[in-house]
Amino acid sequence: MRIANIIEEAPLVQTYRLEFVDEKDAERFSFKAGQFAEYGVFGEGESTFCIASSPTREGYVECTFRSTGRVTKALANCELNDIIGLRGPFGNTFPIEEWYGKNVVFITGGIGLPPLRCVIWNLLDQREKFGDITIYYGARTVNDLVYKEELEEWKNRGDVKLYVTVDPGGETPDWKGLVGFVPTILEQNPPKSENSVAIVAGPPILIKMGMPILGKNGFENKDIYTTLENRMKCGVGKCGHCTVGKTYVCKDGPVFTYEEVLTMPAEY
Amino acid sequence: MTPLQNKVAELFENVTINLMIGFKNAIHKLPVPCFVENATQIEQLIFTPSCQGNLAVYLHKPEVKAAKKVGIVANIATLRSVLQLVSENQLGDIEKTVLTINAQNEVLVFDNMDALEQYVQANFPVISEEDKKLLDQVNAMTRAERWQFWTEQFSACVKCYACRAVCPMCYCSTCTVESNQPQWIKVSSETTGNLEWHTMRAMHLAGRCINCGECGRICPVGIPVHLLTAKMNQDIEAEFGAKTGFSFKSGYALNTFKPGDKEQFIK
Amino acid sequence: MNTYNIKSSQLASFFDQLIQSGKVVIAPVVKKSGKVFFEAVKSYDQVATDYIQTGFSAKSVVFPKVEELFSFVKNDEDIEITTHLENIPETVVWGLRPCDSSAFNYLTEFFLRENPDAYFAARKEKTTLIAISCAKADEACFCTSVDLHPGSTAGSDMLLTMMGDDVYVEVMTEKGKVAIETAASLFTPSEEKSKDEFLAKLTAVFSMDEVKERIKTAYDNAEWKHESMGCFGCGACAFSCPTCTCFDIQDEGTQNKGKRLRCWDACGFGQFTKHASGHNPRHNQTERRRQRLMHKFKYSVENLGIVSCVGCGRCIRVCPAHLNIFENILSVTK
Amino acid sequence: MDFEPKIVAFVCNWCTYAGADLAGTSRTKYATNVNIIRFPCTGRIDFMLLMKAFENGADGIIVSGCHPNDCHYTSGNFHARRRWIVFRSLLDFMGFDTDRITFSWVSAAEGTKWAGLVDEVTEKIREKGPFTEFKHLDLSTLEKIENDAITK
Repeated sequence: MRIANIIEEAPLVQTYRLEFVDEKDAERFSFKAGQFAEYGVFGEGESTFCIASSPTREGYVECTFRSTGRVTKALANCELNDIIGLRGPFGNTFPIEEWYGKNVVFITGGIGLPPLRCVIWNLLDQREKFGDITIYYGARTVNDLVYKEELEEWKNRGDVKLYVTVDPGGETPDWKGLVGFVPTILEQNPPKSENSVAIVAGPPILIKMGMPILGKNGFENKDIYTTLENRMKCGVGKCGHCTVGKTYVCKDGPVFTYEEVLTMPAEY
Repeated sequence: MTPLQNKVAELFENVTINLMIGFKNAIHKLPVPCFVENATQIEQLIFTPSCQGNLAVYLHKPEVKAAKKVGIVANIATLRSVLQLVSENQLGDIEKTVLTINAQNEVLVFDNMDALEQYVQANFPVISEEDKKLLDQVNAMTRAERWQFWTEQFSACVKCYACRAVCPMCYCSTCTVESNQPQWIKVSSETTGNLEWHTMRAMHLAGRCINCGECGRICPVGIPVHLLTAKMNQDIEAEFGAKTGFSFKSGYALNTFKPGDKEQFIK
Repeated sequence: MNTYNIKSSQLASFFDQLIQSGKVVIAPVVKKSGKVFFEAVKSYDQVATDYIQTGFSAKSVVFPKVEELFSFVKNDEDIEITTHLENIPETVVWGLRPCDSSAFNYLTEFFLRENPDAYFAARKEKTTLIAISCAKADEACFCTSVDLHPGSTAGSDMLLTMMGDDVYVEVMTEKGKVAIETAASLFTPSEEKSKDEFLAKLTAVFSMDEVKERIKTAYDNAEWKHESMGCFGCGACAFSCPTCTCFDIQDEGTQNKGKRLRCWDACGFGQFTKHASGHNPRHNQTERRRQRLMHKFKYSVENLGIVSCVGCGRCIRVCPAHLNIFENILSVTK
Repeated sequence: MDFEPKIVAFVCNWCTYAGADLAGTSRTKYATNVNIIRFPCTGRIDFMLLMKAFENGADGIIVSGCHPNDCHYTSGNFHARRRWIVFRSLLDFMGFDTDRITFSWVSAAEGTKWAGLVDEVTEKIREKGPFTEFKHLDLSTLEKIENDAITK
């Protein structure tokens, strides 16, 4: 894959737009919202992130990552037009067709937004098929918010209800948005649960805290979705790194409903 | 109840300890470590000459540190480990009570390091006959034979890191092999990387290894890795006059120096 | 199944015929340390005959400790990728124990049932397993508890049972037949015999059905903590285990020339599940040891319908802390 | 093809590097086989760097710094010396060819000594030939034979 565009999102966080070098590969490649891939730099290894662009936008794949380890640093050192490897797509998908006519609530924090960005654009590109769309998004500091321009765009669209918040202490003097942890904001501004589904993604603590809050608000467990991101190596249910109990997150997930999560040990 | 068990019961009663690390009998061969948390479990505790394991390694476990008041049944190697660890400021978080059984079959309890140091110095072990024989064997080889010997041994290493895991001196929370920026040691098991790993392990233990020999004893493929550190300990004692696990005040040989250290190879 | 006899004095010639047929023969060999390991051998006199169990299992034949997935060379814009699947030689594993060969059944299910693994498949296809039943067992052996026994034929292509001057041969598969044909004159057909007299006597330490049932609810058992306190978190048990399949994928070399490798990993290592963020889903050794044992007795049953412990006892023999898997399992399923 | 030894020199900034600089500014001629890597102090020269240099193809190594008592940081070289004593003996015990590592003290004023040292080491390594013993550890037998043919 050729790196066609690089966007600096936040400190150490970048978005790459990747285009296929070989057109035949481009034709064979198709994915759905929720799936992930292995992005590789030869000589350094592979790293797992979700596909952050929507399947409705064809011809490219986008990924957003924070450089923390050996592979992500090597990726971050890549320049425009460099070639990197991509293996995928892997994993299951969000059942978007089942949500036609329903309200959709997104709850996410930090770089948990990229996997949901894929779904959000997927929905927005066929906006008429869905009810209300509500997004709760928080980050540690104002600087750590990703997709700043798109957040602005969503805010101004008028057909999306957007709550953007930063953790206490992370606000800047000219910050006009909310301050507080995502679960707190969620409790203060509860979404309505009738005819709604909710998707939670973010650090494990957000998933562990956010899902019960939704439950209390009348969401049924089967209507709360999440995408788990455990450490992965192979992506095909063999290497064992991503297991949660008997479940291989890479093969049986990464998308789970709260109902399914409750049957698994809390090892995510 | 044996005298040891009585003593431990007493310690629990006075709330001197709330966790006792010791040995119990196992189905398969050697005694296994056991962790006694209250008086009802005391009867499984044993201490025999076959209790060779070095229990000091458990003093780094988060669960053990959380117990705060810890007792440990120690053989001489464990006693030395405790001294060495104290000298490296590693056991500050826990109140430790060290028990041992001496040659006269008496149960001794040390709650201060001075007494422990005296006992260890009076009973300081010499290198075992078996290890001495092995060391002499390797020393007697030509250089090429030694290279052949060690590379053959290391080619069998599977990097299970059991040698690191059993070592009470390997207490770093993140080992150099686990850091990959840069990747000092290859993750895969190949002779070069294995050789580097064992060199590194030995060097990082230089002047700190207390010669318990556990690493060699437990190696699943039978590499006598303990010879590397045993050899270094011999050198360090000969060159710098330093002994490991000998005193809780002295630090270790490689973080100090004497202006008069002698060598013949620097040009 | 076909059954044959061969004189034990003629095993050596059978063995040499296998080698002469151009196959790589892996057999147990006594190493300098006195321990027995599988190794490629050139003649029968290298082969160990008096051993209870090899130090490591034979899984490395199909799942090597380091497998090169591919090598790559970058020139200008192009990246050339080479795999080495076609260079895998025909291999015979000689003298593995019935527990080990039954482990191959599990490995095959695990690697090939869903998302089949090309590397495993290629190696498995070229491997013939000639097992030898156990005349001796030690206190670490517990195959009879996991519904196997010292003479079970599961998984192997051919099973040899030493019966004094004779060796009783059971051939289960085509590959076994091919192996016999390399030295057909040495074998005489035989009626089916009872092997019991020549097998190790081993009483079961637990009932598999009971354990399977009780482990379903064992996740929260307080005994896990107690039983795994002694665990150091090394990989000795996983690496010696015939059914442990976890691996790591690593690149070696430079960005211009190098190889991608698959190497053994162990769920007991502290870093195994650690996220890039520093969060670790299984952050203490209790959880990691529980994962390993639950996988053997519960998760693999749920996923593949097979208990992935074959009772070979290796993890008990190699454990630096002398922990005992069946004691652990018994105490959490009490 | 003639064998040209690859020599890596790990030197301290304050003495040996300055010494090598002096050799350069005084136009002293010496072997070009050496690649100099500058460190703040000999105390910073980790033994793993030496191992990695060999792994990446070095045939010989020079480690050099300030004379005892001359360390810019007072005691870095004393610490380093202890470490070298132990490390060298360990390598020897493992059968590693310790003749391929040369330790030396070269001060900022000893440009000539530096030039002489490099020449001497280069000649010694040239005589010993490439360090195949180490490079061949992970090659199969066939590759070893091919490799030998190339280097001879």
